[in-house]
Order: sequence, then structure tokens, then C-alpha cells
Amino acid sequence: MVKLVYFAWVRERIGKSDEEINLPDSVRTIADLLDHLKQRGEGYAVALEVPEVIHVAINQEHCQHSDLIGDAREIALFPPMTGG
Amino acid sequence: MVKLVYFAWVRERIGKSDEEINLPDSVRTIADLLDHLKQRGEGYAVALEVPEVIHVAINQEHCQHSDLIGDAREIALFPPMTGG
Amino acid sequence: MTLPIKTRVQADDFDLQTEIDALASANCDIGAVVTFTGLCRDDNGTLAALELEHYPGMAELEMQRIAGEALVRWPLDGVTLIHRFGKIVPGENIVLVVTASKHRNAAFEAASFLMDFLKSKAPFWKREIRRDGKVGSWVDARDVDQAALQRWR
Amino acid sequence: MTLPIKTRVQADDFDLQTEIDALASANCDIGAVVTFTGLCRDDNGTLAALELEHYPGMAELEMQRIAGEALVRWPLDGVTLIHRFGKIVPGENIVLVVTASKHRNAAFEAASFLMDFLKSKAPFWKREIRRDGKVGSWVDARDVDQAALQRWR
Repeated sequence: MVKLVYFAWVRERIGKSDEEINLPDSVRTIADLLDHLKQRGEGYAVALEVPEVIHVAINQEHCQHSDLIGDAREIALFPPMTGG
Repeated sequence: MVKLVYFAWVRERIGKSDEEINLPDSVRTIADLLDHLKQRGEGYAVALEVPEVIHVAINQEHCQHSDLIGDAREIALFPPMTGG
Repeated sequence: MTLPIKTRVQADDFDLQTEIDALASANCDIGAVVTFTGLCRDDNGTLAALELEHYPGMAELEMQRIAGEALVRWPLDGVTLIHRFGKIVPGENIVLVVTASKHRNAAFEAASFLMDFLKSKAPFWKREIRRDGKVGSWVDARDVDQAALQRWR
Repeated sequence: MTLPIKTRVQADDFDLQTEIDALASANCDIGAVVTFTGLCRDDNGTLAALELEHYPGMAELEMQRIAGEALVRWPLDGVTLIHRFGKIVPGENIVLVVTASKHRNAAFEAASFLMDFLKSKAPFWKREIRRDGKVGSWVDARDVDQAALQRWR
């Protein structure tokens, strides 16, 4: 089980702020995860339509789409940040 | 008549904060003025011993030693500034 | 000695003089303090407020990481980072960066670095709330902010 | 429209938040405010205070000239310069520069420029008053401050 958390328009399009899911063994990298999530429904498909703009954090630390998920407890998906 | 004003260690060495003096016609530039003042006593000679470090303002505006005094009302002599 | 890093994520406003006094009273050796304050601005006269969403937990962690990076790069005597969340109206403070150093250029450069990284790395997102009551759009990230990071490689 | 320049030479202390609020309340369009505060520091533990002498009249004029130069060089929405004189003890404020702009880099660069010019062009002189009661020496101008001006040619 891994906890997924969503922010800003990713959260809005997916329609929830977080969820816990089981990942199949075939999902090894963040890129795999994004592909996998797109299959879960239209909200996901719209939210993740342009995967290049999706930022990802594993256990609250920025990571790359090529990074392995490993034994991540929490994975966050969000758009480019606009703080400051 | 021109008003001379002195600050910081220039003031201390000359021993006064300001004075009004008549300048001979031969004193045309600031460099001339510094040479002229050095003759006025030991305090002046010590204060103006190294003329290169003396900053000068004519009518409250920074100027060069080569600048003409013209009809200046107020000439200030002071060491390098150390504000901020 | 504890590292002179303070980071806070809060809904409340902050007061610059209070933050500087806190830094300076902890260390009488500070000669130069630079601050950057980011304010909510209303470019078109249509903005009622910005609503700032953040990633609790990671926001604090990321601000600590960014501040730590600045301490490695410049001889700083203190860094304070404060980022607000929630509803913020035009003219109000959003973010504060404070850097203290004996050397004024170090304080200036570190503050500029910290802002560039906060803008593009700290997990905050702005959405507009319009004067007509409608929820406006999410603020787009600007290429110029992303490009600003390249300066610090 | 009046030019958004404020300069003050005063014995009293100042408050950063008050100065920023004054700038921001005059203009809701300000997105970035950078401040530089120069504080009295005690490097060796021997300093009771600094005594700051200034050239009344020219100090104000020169600060206006420096601020005006910054407004020509950067797109600024406001500049505030405050310089204190008289006796200032370690930890107290000496000088404040505030720059406001829509663009954070303009605010940073202008503040850095203003400090470099205040240091070397504004007619103020510092003298040390030591803890043993003796009047110490006049603070020497530093070559590094003079060199800093070259950056802005």
C-alpha cells in the first residue's frame, strides 16, 4: 500500500486529495505510476494528460519521473509550484 | 567670501567645524585651495597632509580636486565616507 | 551551536521588524540584514484575494532544505523563511526571506537565491478569487521563475 | 504623480514593517519589496557605541541623488532611504534601504546598488566609543567598499 496525495488542479481533476492504493509489481518507476493511474478513470486521465508538467515527491522530497518507487510510503503529484 | 566646512578628522585636526575666508585670485581650483589652506597653520597642514584622501563638495555636491571653485558659496572638506 | 535557520508555514501575517530583531538579538555580530517580502498584488483590479494551497509537512521540509543549501553556499549568520497559506488579499504579505551576514553581498545573494528556490521548489500553489465572487484560475508557473534557477548551478 | 522616493536623516530608530506598509499602501501593485538594514556590530567586544557624524543638508541631498539614480536604472515603484546619526549601540539599526518593484531582481539589484553608493557617497562618518570610556578612532573607509562602486559603471 502506498499513500497518494494530490494538490491544486491535479487534486481537483482527480476529484480527491489523497488515497491509498496497491500497486502491481509492474509499476516500478514514477513514469510507470503515472501511466497506471491514467487507467483509473477520466479524472485521472485529464489530470495526467501531459505527464511532463506533473511534479512528483516521494516521501516529501522532489524526485524525477525515472526514479524508482521502491518502498515509498507517500507519493505526491502536483502541478508546477507557484508560491513566493 | 566662501564658507568652508570640515567634518570628522579633518574638522578635528583643523580645530574648527567651519569658517568664512577670502580667497586670493590665484586660488582657482580645489587643488589650489588645499595648497592655500595648508599655509594657514599646523592643524591645516596635518589635516591636509595627504590631499589625495581629502574629499570635497562644492555647494553640497561631490567634486574633483581639478574642479574650478567659481562662485562657490560653501566648500566642504572631509575624509572618505564611512556611513551605511 | 544551533543552526540559525528558522522556517515557518503559517496562515497569520508576520512582522518584519520582529523577525529581524529576533535574529539580531541572538547575535550581536550581525552587520547586514537583507529581507525580501512578496506581496499579493492586483494587476487588473479584478482580484479579491489569492488562495494559497500548500503541502503540509513537505512545505516545511523543503524550506529547511533550501535554507540549508544557502548556509552551505554563503557565510550567513541567520536565515528566516516564512510562507503564508490560506486567503490573502491584495497588499498583504505572502512570503518573507531574511538573511543576515557580516558581508552585505552574501546577504543579498543568499536572499535572491532563496527566493528563486522558494518560487519553484516550495510546494505552494496560488489560485485567484475574483471580485465578482467567482473562483478564478490557478496561477500559472512562469518560465522566467524556472529560468532563474539556472543562475545558481 | 509624485516620485516614490523617501529619504530621511534622523537620530531616532526606524521600524521596517512601518516603512514597507507605507510603500505598499501607497501602491497596491507592488509585488516585491527588498530591504537592507545595516546594524551596529561589536566585532571585538570592546565597542560601547558608534558616534555617527553627518553633513546636514548634503546628506539629504546626496541620498536623493542616489535614489534618483536607482529610479533611472531600474523599474522601481518606490525607494526609501533612512540613515541615522548620533550615538548608536551594538545591535541597533544604522541604515535602511527599501526598494519596491513588480520584478524581484530589480528590487534586489537596486537595493544592492543603493547600499554600495550610500557607503561611499553619502556624507556620514563613524567614530568608535570604547567600553572603557575612551573615544576610539574614526572608522577607516574600506577599499572593498570603494571597489564595490565599480560594479555599477
